[in-house]
Amino acid sequence: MDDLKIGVYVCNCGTNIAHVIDAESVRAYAATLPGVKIARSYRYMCSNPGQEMIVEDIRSQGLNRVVVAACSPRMHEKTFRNACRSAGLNPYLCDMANIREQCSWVHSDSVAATEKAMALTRAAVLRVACQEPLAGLTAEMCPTTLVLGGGIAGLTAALELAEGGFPVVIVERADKLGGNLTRVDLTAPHFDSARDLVRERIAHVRSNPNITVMLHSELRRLSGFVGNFTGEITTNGGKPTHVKLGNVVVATGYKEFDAGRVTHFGYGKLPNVITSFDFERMLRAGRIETRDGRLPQYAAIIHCVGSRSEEFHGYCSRVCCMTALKYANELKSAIPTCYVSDLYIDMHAFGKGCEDFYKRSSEVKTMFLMYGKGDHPVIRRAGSGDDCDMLIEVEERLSGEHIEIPADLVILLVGMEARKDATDVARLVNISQDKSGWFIESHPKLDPVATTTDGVYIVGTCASPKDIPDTVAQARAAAARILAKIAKGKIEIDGVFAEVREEQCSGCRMCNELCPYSAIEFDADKRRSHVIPAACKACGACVAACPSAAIKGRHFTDTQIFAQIEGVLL
Amino acid sequence: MSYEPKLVGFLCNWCSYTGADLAGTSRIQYPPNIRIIRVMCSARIDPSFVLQSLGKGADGVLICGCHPGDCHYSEGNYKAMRRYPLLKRLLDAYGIEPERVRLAWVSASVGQRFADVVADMTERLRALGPCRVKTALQTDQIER
Amino acid sequence: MRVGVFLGNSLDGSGIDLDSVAKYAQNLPSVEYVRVLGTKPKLDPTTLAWEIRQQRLDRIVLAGDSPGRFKPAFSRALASAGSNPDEVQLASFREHGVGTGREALERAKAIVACGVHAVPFTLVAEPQSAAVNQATLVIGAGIAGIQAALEIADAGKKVYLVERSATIGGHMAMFDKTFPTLDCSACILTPKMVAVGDHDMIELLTLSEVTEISGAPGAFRAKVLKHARRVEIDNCIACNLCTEICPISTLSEFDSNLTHRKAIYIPFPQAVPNVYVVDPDTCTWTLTDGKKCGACLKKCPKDCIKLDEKDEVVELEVGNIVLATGYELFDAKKVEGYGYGKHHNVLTSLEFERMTNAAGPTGGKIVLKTPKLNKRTKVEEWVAQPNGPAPRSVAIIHCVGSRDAKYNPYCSRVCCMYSLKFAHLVREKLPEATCHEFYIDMRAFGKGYEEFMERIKAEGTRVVRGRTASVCEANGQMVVRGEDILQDKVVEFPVDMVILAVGVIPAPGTQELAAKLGLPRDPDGWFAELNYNGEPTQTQRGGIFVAGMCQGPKDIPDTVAQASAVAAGVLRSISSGHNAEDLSKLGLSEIEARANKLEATLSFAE
Amino acid sequence: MPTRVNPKLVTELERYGAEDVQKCYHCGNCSAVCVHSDALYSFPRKSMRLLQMGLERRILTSLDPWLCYYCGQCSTQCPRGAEPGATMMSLRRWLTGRYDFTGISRLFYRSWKAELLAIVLLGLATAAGFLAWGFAHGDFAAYDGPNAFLSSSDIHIFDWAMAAVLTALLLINTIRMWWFTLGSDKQLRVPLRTYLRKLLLLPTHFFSQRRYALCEKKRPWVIHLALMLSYMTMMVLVMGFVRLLQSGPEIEWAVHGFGYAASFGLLVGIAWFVRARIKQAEPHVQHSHESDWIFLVLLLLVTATGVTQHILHRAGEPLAANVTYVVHLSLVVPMLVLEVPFSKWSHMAYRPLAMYLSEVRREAIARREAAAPAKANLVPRAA
Repeated sequence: MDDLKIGVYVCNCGTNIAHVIDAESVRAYAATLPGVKIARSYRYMCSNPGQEMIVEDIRSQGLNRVVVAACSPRMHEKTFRNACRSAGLNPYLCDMANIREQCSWVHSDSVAATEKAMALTRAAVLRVACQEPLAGLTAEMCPTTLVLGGGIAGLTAALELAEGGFPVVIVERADKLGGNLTRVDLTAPHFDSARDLVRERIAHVRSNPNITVMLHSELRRLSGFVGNFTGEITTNGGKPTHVKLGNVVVATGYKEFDAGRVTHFGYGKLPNVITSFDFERMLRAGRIETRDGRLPQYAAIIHCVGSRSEEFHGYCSRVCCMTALKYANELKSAIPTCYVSDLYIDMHAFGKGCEDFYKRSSEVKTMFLMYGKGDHPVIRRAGSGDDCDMLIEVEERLSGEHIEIPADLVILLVGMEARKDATDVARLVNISQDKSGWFIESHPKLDPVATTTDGVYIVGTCASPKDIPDTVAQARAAAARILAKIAKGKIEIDGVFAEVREEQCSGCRMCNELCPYSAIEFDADKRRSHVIPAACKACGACVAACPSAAIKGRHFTDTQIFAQIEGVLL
Repeated sequence: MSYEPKLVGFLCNWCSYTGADLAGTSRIQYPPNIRIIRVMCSARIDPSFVLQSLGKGADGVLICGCHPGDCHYSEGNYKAMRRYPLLKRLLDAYGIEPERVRLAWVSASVGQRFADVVADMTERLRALGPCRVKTALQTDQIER
Repeated sequence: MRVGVFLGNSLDGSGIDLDSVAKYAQNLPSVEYVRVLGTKPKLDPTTLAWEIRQQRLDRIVLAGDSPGRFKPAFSRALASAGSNPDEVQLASFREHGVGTGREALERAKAIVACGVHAVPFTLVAEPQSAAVNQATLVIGAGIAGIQAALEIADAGKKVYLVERSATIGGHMAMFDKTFPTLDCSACILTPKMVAVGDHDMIELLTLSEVTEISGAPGAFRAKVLKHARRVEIDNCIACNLCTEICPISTLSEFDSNLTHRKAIYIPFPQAVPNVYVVDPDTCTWTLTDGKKCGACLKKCPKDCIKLDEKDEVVELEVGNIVLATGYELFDAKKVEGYGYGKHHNVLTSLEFERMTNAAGPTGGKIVLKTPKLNKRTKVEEWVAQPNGPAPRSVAIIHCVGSRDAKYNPYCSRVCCMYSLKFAHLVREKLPEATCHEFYIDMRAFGKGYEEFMERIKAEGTRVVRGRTASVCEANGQMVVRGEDILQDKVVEFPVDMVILAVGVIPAPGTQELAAKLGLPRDPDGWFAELNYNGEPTQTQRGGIFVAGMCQGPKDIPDTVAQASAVAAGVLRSISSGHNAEDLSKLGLSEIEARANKLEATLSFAE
Repeated sequence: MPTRVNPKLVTELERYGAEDVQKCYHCGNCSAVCVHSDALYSFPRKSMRLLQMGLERRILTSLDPWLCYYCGQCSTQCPRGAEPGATMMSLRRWLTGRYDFTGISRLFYRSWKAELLAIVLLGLATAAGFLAWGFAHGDFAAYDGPNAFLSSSDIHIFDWAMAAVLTALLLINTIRMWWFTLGSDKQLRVPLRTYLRKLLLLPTHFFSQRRYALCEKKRPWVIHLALMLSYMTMMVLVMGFVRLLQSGPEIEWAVHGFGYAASFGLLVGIAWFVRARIKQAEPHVQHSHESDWIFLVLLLLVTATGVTQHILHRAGEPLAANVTYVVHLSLVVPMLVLEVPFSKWSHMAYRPLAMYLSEVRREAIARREAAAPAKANLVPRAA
């Protein structure tokens, strides 16, 4: 190690440290430690004058290490690193001893506290001696974004990025854009036209030069890391094209629940039991009729088909309640004489304007019937004497009566479920799925659109059931993250990440599986593993687990920690 | 001077270290016997750190991490949870009382919990007396 | 192509004179037939079919406040008249923001013109762009404002973050746990607050309010009144000595008036800026213009208390404005039946939130309020003390002031979930206490919410369907009277503590701010978004965005998503150099011309 | 066996005055706030629910609508403006219609024009009949005495005859009411002893309207009670002492004193109700059905003509008195014949009976539960 010139600065923090710890004796003790060139004590190290003192000492005394014994590094580590950087010293050659939150504020016995402060300062001095200058890495940030899925979520995210001036590639499995929204006529709660919304988005996408649309296409492979992905895309199963990408937005949407799986509804056996998407087709065609062409005098709508149930899906599919109210109004508009009944468990009218929509729906005389979660309403063919095709038998909870409901047409509000191919997509872009198959976000509140893999975002219903406004908001949220990264031009990778010393690596590949961010790749020909700096989050799990201690945790190496252990126990 | 046990604490930056800081901001007092070393995640704590601490004269070692499910790196604490029983068996083999080493989940939002853990550990170590294997465990110094 | 235009209001009308729009539609190209249906018309598809067949119409344009409600009738009429049922175009005044006043009629006509040409209005009404100032003004520093500010600043763009109170963090800083993951609110919020605090691209203006806004989208000028903090932000190191010496104590707003704070105080330990503030309304020095007290001046080791500091006005030039003003709790006193304010142990949700917070007044212990003599005022106050008695039974009442025509007709969306969280906290901290919840619809709709609800029920919380009607006092306990609908009987429960899941209303000052910005608000008082489905975070006026609760009640995950979406809109306008101009600037004739041209290009079969 | 829901009942009930029942989203506030609602009879929500679902059988066998005195407290509490009070009122009208076996009551409630026409025709027929009878037996100029135009003895007989017919009709309807609510209930065997033990409740409710006094506002109870007692006094006078009523120009205070008090009570009561229904200040008078108006107006006219006829006779104008007397009779007969068994008047019989039957049923259920204890009662019963 070059000749050490360590500067130690003991902060009084006004009286917060000084009222328990004798700062002067800590300073005097620090001056005696090996390698310490200068030791000062000052009232407020974090204030501007305090930092000026450090910069001045580095320049005049040629200090090559700095230790600040003050508050918690979580408060001012960044401040003192910036001070060192502005003085020309590599910021990773600075270390802090926490003698306020973890010493003066929590111990009243000043002798013990001062002795502990000395120990913590000694540990920092020994640690900083082993610290090496680290340079952050920068990687190029390819501005192109891959959008998987051409539904409303994918279109919105693509438009947001393209109108910001950056190239986007949309890969859509089907042969046209629009996704599930093209199967819907009007939207709840204001009966706005879903068709106009999709047509406007598609028109904008088509007319935007920055967007390349690849229909009938699939992503075969994705390699590299954030800012430097390479995507292999095949169209019509043909020769794959390779595209350089910076980020990936997964907007693969949802599949509706197969109503046939619920035996007691008799979907598939009873002709006039249809799903919500069948009904949307009838609305578009202007023909709401039973299978044999008659206008239904009685219609029934059943909520939570496949949702909120132990047998199928435990979650609530969030959009069906408002869809049911929409259908009740649409039925009454198309067939004014039709009597509509609505079987629900809880009426989830939580959205903006939805409670008012629920209240207005009572003006169309819908008969709302509440059944218990877990109950099985049974649909059976009516007898010849009845004036309707089918009868729905259920235990109605608000009246406590066991009733049967006449129905010529029954609309099943099928819930949302993860697409069958979601598992392939998850493996491709290296994200994980929850027990129901929805993709998992890195944190529902901190980071609702990011995933554990940097540069891969999940938006819309592929993450969990949601309505159009929430889908559009999430699509734009992902775009915001990507715009922010592209605006910075390059990816700054913090200097702190793991590094494999190839000469010691035995190629056992234990670390490859271990890393939650799959940031360690195996180099087949060299038979060695190596860490991808950008993907590594520096948690150090691999460093501790490596059987041949071949992985070095930069800025948290074993040597540095051993030095600290020695420092605190001397 | 009566026997004062020396306790080394390895705290993960995102939850337990922040919890210890919160104990500070809320001025919750606890015994000064603990000396805290910060690591980024409880998964980083190599069993050799514990042995080295005991070898260098520590009477007890505290390993802290986030509550399962709260880990900033999503699964780091599960790794620490797996290594801990093996380490305890190793200590047993060395004839070191397993109670000298303890694993505790400390969340970033409750300072009191960290203080209680430290106080409890200090009392237990005071009862156990000094750790006799200070020299016996001198592990060879290999360049790491 | 023979087009028929039908004008009718399906709700209570949008204040537009349908006849003048009808007259305008009369002479649009290929419009052969116009009829005004009036308000809430009774439409019979068979007579409509006859009318369509008789007029030989191929395309129908439905115009009005919410014409979608008539569409099924016309689709069926078209089908039975042998025309193409897809040829129904909606011209919704409500969806495309037709307000009131002179240009409203212009906008209505423009919407009808687009309908006639079968071109989506949003495709045509593309306002021109204007140069964009790269700086952004974010009003309100709750989780929404913080998230938007961080995302914009992380892209290297300047942000002015204006917050009315002394610290950022908003209501989220008061919470202990958040649903459904029960992770601690501080673990999520404080890192973001610290990031805002020392972000070099964010200029934080606390204790500040926007007083005036002028200019056009892309080049707004905002006047901000910075109230005096009376403590120098750069020098104060939050050492708490001034608070110890200050003689004045008053109720702490941050702790929902459960405990006291001094005249010079810090709202909570992790406040950002981590600096103390003097409350001018209770500080003796400020009230007596410096004649009395000033004890803190002498005590401050850094001499950074300046009690004579004056308010100042700051001028800001910004390109975009983000509204994140959040919400306020509905005043529970208005519902006399529950006796909030009369019975001491009827708490609002925020009071209970503070009580369960580990850093709160009782250190997280759930206790009954007990009388305590206030030494200074000699008045007996009911205060929550750490050593107070724990309640043996708790009742949580949903929909207080929400879903109620007499107060707020809308659903406040978050109360069901936080009530479940409260029930969990009660069961966890007081295992032997019983907990009842009175609800109408248990709305657990989000990701992981349903499982959370099932877990809470499994823990033993008695969930009763039926909203409580009254809470009255009887021998020291409170009797909650309601109807248990599933058991079909009226019941009365004696409980020790009642928690009111109080609904939310727009933050104070929303009305004035909306007036200053010229922004419409929806009937419930929240800011109105540009388009319910397509543009949930933009507003009528270009360059002004809304995020979080101020646009309508929503929980933290949805708020964070909207805040990021707003950041996208801002970054897009900055990086593309143009900003959505004011929609109303577009002339009617220009829209007609564009619609006509676009009709040809748009392939209809899509 | 599941019961069939009938979506048509709601539209049917609109003609009986229940417009907003569909707005109810079942929060239970109205039942909780109602003083009379308790663990066994919780209303009005349950009744509205049965109406929403069109369970006619359940409504027909339910006593709940009659236990409500329409104080309007529930309607003010309702967060959705579903008017529970007005709905209960409309259910009472519907039940009155269903109890009446002739179907006339349903006709009158569904079309007020039919009721008005019936009143006019019956009024004219009565006038013609009495005129014919009067000219045949007495002198038009003589009001009282031997050859009075309408001698009190004839009127007396006529009154009793009519009373007999009406009582018979009303009795049949009340028996039907009993049969629907208690009689036909097979799961609940009610021994005669329970009926007898509770019998005293019938007169107490009839005369004291004790439950109405429990409502928050006391004034409506007082006025309603005064009106009803005045009406009963007048009826007793007419049925028993018509001869004394009609006799001599001088005032027979023993009888006329009561008459004047009753008339005064009637006039003030009716005036208060009419003013309330016009001002519509309080919730329970904001939804007036035509049948309410017809009943009030008829009562007013009958009292007015009765009083005028008496004054004219006292003032020595027998001829004018006789004319008013005929008009009075041509109003009284339709009121009694049409209102008593078929319209609003019948609530004077149905409501006390319902209160009596509800207590009988409560005891029968209590006895049945005591004999075979029901499943553990989770929820503590009302204090």
